Amino acid sequence: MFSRPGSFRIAGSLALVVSAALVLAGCSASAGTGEKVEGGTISFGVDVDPVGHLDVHSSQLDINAILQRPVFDSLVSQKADGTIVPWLATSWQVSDDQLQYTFTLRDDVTFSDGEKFDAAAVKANFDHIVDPATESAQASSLIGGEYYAGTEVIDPTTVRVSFSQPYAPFLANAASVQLGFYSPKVLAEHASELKAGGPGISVGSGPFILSKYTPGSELVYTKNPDYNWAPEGATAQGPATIDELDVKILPESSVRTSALTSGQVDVIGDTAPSSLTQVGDNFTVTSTESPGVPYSLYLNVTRPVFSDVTVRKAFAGGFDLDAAVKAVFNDSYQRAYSILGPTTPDSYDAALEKSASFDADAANDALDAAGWSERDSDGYRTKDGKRLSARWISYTPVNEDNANLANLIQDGLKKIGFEVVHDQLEPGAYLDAYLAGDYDLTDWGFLSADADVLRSHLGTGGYQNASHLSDPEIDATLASAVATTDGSTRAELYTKLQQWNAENAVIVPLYVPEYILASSDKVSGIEVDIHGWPLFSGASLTK
Amino acid sequence: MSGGLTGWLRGRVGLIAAVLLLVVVAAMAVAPWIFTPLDPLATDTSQVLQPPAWGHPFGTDQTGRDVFTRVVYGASYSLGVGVGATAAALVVGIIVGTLAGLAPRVIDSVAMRGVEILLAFPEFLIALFAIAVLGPGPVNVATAVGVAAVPAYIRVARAETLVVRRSGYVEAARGLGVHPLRVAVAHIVPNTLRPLGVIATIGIGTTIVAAAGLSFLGLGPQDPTPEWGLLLSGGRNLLGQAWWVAFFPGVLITLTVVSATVVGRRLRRAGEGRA
Amino acid sequence: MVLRRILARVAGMLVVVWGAATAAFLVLKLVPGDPVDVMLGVSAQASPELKQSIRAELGLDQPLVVQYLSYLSRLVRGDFGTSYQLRLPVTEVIGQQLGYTLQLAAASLAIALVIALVGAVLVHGRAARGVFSVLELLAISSPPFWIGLVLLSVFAFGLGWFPVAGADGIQSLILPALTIALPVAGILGQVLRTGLEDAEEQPFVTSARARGAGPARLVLRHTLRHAAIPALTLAGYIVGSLLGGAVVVESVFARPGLGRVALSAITNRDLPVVMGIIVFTAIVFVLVNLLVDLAYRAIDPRIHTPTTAIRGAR
Amino acid sequence: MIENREVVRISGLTVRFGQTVVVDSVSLSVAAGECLAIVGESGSGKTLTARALLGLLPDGASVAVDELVIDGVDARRYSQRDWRRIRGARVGLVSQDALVSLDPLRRVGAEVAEVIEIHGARGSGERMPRAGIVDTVTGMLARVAVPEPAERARQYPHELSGGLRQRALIASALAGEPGVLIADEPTTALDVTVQAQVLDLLAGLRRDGLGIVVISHDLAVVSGLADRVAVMKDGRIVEEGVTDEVLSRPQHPYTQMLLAAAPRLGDGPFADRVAARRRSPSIEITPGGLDTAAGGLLDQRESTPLLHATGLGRDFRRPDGSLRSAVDDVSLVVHAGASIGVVGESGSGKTTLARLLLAFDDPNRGSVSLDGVEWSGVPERRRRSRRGDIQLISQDPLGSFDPRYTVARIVAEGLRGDARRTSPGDRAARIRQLLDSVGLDASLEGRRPHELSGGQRQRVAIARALASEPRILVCDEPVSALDVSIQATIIDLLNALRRDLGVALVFVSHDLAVVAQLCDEVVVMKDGRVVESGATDRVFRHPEHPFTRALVAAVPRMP
Repeated sequence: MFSRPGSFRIAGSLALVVSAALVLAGCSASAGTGEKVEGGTISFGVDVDPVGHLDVHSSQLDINAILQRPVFDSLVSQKADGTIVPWLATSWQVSDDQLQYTFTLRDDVTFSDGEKFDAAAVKANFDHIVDPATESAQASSLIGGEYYAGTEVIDPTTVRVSFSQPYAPFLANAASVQLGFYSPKVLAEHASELKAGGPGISVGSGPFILSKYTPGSELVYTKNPDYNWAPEGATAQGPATIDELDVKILPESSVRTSALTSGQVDVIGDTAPSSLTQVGDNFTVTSTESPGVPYSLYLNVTRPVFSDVTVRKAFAGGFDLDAAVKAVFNDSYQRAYSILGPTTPDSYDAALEKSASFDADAANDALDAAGWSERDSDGYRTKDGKRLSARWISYTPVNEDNANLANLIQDGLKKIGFEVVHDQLEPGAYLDAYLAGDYDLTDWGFLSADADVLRSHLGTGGYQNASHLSDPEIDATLASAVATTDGSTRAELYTKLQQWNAENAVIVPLYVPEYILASSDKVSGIEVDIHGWPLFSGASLTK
Repeated sequence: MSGGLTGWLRGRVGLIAAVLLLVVVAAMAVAPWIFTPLDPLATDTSQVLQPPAWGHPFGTDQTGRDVFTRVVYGASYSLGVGVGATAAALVVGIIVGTLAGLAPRVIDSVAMRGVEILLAFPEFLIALFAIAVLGPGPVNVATAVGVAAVPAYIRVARAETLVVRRSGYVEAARGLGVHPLRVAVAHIVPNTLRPLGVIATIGIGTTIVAAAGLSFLGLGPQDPTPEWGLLLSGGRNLLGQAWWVAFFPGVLITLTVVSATVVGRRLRRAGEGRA
Repeated sequence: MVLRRILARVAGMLVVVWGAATAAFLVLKLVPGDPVDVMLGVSAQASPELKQSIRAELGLDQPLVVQYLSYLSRLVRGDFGTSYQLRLPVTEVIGQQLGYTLQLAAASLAIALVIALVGAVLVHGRAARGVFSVLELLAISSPPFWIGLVLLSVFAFGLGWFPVAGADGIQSLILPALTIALPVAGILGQVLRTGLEDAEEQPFVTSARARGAGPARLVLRHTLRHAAIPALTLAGYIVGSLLGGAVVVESVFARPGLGRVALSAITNRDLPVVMGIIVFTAIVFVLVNLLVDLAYRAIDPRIHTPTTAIRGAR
Repeated sequence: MIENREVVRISGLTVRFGQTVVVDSVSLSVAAGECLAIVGESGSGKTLTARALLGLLPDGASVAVDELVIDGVDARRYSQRDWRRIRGARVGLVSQDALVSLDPLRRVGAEVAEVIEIHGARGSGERMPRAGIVDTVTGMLARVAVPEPAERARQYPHELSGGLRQRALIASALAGEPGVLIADEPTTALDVTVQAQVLDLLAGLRRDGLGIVVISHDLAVVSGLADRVAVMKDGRIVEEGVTDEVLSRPQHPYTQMLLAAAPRLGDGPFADRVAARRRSPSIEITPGGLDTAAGGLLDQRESTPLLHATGLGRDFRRPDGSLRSAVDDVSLVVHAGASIGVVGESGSGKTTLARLLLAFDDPNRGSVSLDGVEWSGVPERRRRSRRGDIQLISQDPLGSFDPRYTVARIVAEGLRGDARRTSPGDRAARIRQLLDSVGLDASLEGRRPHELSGGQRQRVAIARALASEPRILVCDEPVSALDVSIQATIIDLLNALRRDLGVALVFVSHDLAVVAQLCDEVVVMKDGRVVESGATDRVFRHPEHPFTRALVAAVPRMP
């Protein structure tokens, strides 16, 4: 899924690709000082309504992952230290060739409609994910994409998932909400209504039950009083403390912030960095850097402008990114140096930090050297009468912060004589241009809890390979990384890739988005996962 | 019935102020460089969100651009859409409306049924639907608000045509054996033009507001285009810490529309006085 | 005779709705892009076969005429199709959100009427009327989203008197309703005042005054009714403002409602919803017009069909 | 007169708008059972004087008065609140057109009841029970001779005939039992026959002891009703006296002029009257010369008639779908130089007939020929070149001018054929000549219609009509919107045109006196049909049809 921090997270996008949502338990978000209260309602303001994309198996929306976590449980859960702990599966075995995963299931789990959770339910759900009619992009790639071979029921409490090639991220991916479980009855009877979702349709086995949904306005969850199957080692075992979770859709960031400060809601997500100054001392702010690919520019190396590495490097160093990020995000987001976010497990190369800096002179010299030495009447560089110009395509809506950043980049590059034409296209038009390769650069950030996300961004033919890179050595490195489960080996391979990009400037990382959660002192016990997304099962109100 | 402030606004002073403001806005649209030496797109990371001061009379925005300069340059877009779309709608409205007014009753009533269907929709919704068909974008916004305005002009043009056509002087001309074509050219069209011109003057204001509304909703031009509605929309999340980013474009829109309305009403009263 | 008139009236209403539905159908067929692509949210994994099957399922592979006829026949049965985006029947989508917008519209109308009546009837004296009419001019000329933002930042962000967003009870209704109401009140107030002033010039007012009628009686028993007639002609405009305003205001105040549905349907090219809203709007218009006509008749006993010349004259 | 109590006493009434004095030191008094008529032309201040008696002067008027006693109360220092107490209760107002003077949106009964609601029964201030009000209203309507008063009370003003409406208005003014009734042009909008009835009603009320002030532009109308007449001009009363005295021996030149200018029916030979007219001594008109023996207009002469209408019929559809014949089986012959009056009350089809003659409208039955050639029912393009031969002078000249045009351009539009194609200089000369011939100064050439006075407008309209050198002028109430003195000059002009240019006139009017002055022959219409026709003298002196007789009898005559 694409991720653009700020007031909008992306609705309706073009993603498939692997991404793992590791649940990093235990990041305590709020610690109220007051006494805990049983029951009550917590209201949570979010920016986007996942309307029409409520099916966890097919939705690509971050917001849906956040809003469905209370309802859907997964086979396993991942802790902060990266270890996978039992959840609905009590134990599992991986075959020696790493092609088969056999899970032993709890037998005391029921869905909120009374259906029993068993091996058949797992199979029904995984079959549903890969069924073409489901039109799944996200979940079907999390489950392994073309590597996934099938699921078989061994007995009611034993299920086996098979792959055609080793697929290291699977166990972590199995912890994601996208691989969560619907009641089989719902899959059988309401398959066509899953996307619309709502009470009686979005039915899982989680600590909360979706009890009311008003599109564009609110989602109400009531606690599941029978819940007794929290992940092993989770601080909150048993049913949730609060009676009700009330999610309000508040698209404007300023409105969300004011709703929080005025007490209209207790917690807000995706808080705009620019509005943090308005949040006073009585509120707890938790920022979590998003794992995956930071918000970056992808330079299309097949186009004349960017086929020359000198020009790419001059481009990357030709504008003052530090100042731009500071101006737009007010120190809330950090400038990115690598193509992986610092919180991406087993991969980040911290050595790259501070390695690149803005140097207009160097960029000018490099462009002169590359033959772009003449200037036209507008002050842009030319070579053989052709202007040094790049077409940047983005798809609408472009959130304000990114638009401001783009303006600063455009204006900065103008000063070294590099023209950037920023075309903001509707998704359909964008897709046409994107698939035709008719652009010099484009932009996005890609949220993922597994560094395997690079496979689609740099691998030959990868769907997110906006740079049109095709390098056998890179492909080989990516392939060995996905096949190994050893953390240090993976880190070594991904470090190599990060350094390669720093040298070649194929992707220009801009900043590391963060998920900013702000909550009032009235609430405590909200945990956040690896993405910074809130978990409400242990949350409570305080006096 | 008019006194105090109204008297002032309705009276000479108000009219002069309104005309003056329109002239200034028009000048901004045609020659923005007279008003400001700055570049509306020039960013400055050291001047982010500066409140209004000497160097930046309207303050600066999130990328350090001068809001005053952006407002000045925005005039060409907003006024361009206002005038362009209104003029186009007016021309279409006059042609269709006059023809319908002069056509045999059957054709007229068929045409009017169609217009009635279009009039069933609020102008703003027609513009929205037009955007749904055309897709977002600056030119499409102008087209959309133009299309939205057409039915009203058709209706007025037709109604005026019917009024003029049934007027004593058209009958008199007929009675003098003047050729119908000459009657249309010498009497009907000129006499329908005046009320239409008045409505169009006010319509420019309406159109500016509608176009700004579409931009505000993100259906018009994209950042960094300095369009007023977009400027306003860009400032909506900054209201808490930098009110000036949204405030000044809003004030300019309102003042421009007020001026167009004042001038339009003045023209209408002048027209009524003569009739 | 009466029956024939009613039938003709109903037929006329149906023609307008049919015309709107047809226009919506034709125009939206002109929308570039494959509706199936739009529907799938440009997911890359949908195979051509899948797209084809969806197309067949929606009848999009049929000739245009067949599509049109089945569209009409479904409309007649109250079936507006299924939203691409929300995956719900359009009628349900509209039905779900209608309440919010109706609330907003009703509140706006009420506020606008109160302000306009106060401004037109109760505000006396040159200075006060002058101030009021300048305010009206400002209200008419200000873009609704601008009014909304100002109200929002002053009364919600600044003073904290009202919630900043949502649709929780009467509190959250006031600012959005006021935003829509102000321009409407501006126009309505002007028309009412002009109507009152015109009526005051009429000879019957002199007659009434000559009977000893005081200002209150004059307004309540005589002139207000006359002023209501031109105000009624604004009904269409007002309903338009209420619906159009809802689009902007629901966005500014993060309220659910038809406006939001319309906007998101338009930005997402959710054609069935767009068509549904077009037809719905036409129905609203037709009903409003009917109500306005009935109101005219109730207010003005002089209304009758004008004498028409029969053939021979031209 | 039953008693001599004074119900109105006013002296030194002066009304100013800013610096302009519009009513200047007016003094008058009316006793109970007496009727005072204030007569004057528009702008004479007569209406303002009347309104001052009710404290109903428009905003911006400043009033100074030495004495102001209304029905026994001194109203000099009255506030609006004080005035409200006596309006309706002590003084009532009846204005010109009941269609607009009664609230069109309220039932007639409600309008009559209003006074009672405000002032209580008989102006006592006591609240009256609902049923009592209804009874009182019915009784009041009955008193002013409204038939079926209970039903009428439930109707709206537009559902009543003009006469009933006016009676209802009078009832509403009398419901509070005032001592004085101010009647401002109470019969102007009415047909003559109805006018006579309303005047009778007022006379009856006067006999019952009501003090009446009647305002009128028409001396003849008030001559039968008023005990005394006050003639106003430019805000002053120029002459006041007992009605008979003033009418028979006017002292003031203005009164003399008014009397001379007023068209009269059936008094003295035509030429004498004309000669007596001091304002246009140069115009001479020779009456007669045409054989207009009783029996009619139809084809008495050998020559081809200029305009010949036979069996004309024109139908309109009523709202309920049924047909109404506005004109039915009307035949008319107009010879060169003839002058034919078409008279009738409102709705009699006069105007429809005029439009048919002008071929502005085509008949459903019958036909019109112009100069022996088919005129009705032919395509417009065949008529176009001949249209200059027959021209219209309408009641509303302002409406017949393009508001953007100057006088010169308006007249120029009438030019046709060669006159149109001449050099600009010749054309300008021709326009000046035309303006001159209708008595307009060349300096008016550059004016626009709204800058002209009513009389000037009508002259421009005539000049434009003359520009096309017509042979027939169809005049549709051309003088009814004008003051008497202006009216007289226009009639003189039309007469002169007919004499000097030989233009035939078809003169449509409700005003028999005007027709008598101008036309040799007359056609009387009722409900779309011709009920009588013949030489004007014969028809008006010895009307044969009962309707004509009623019509002639109803025309107000001066003693």
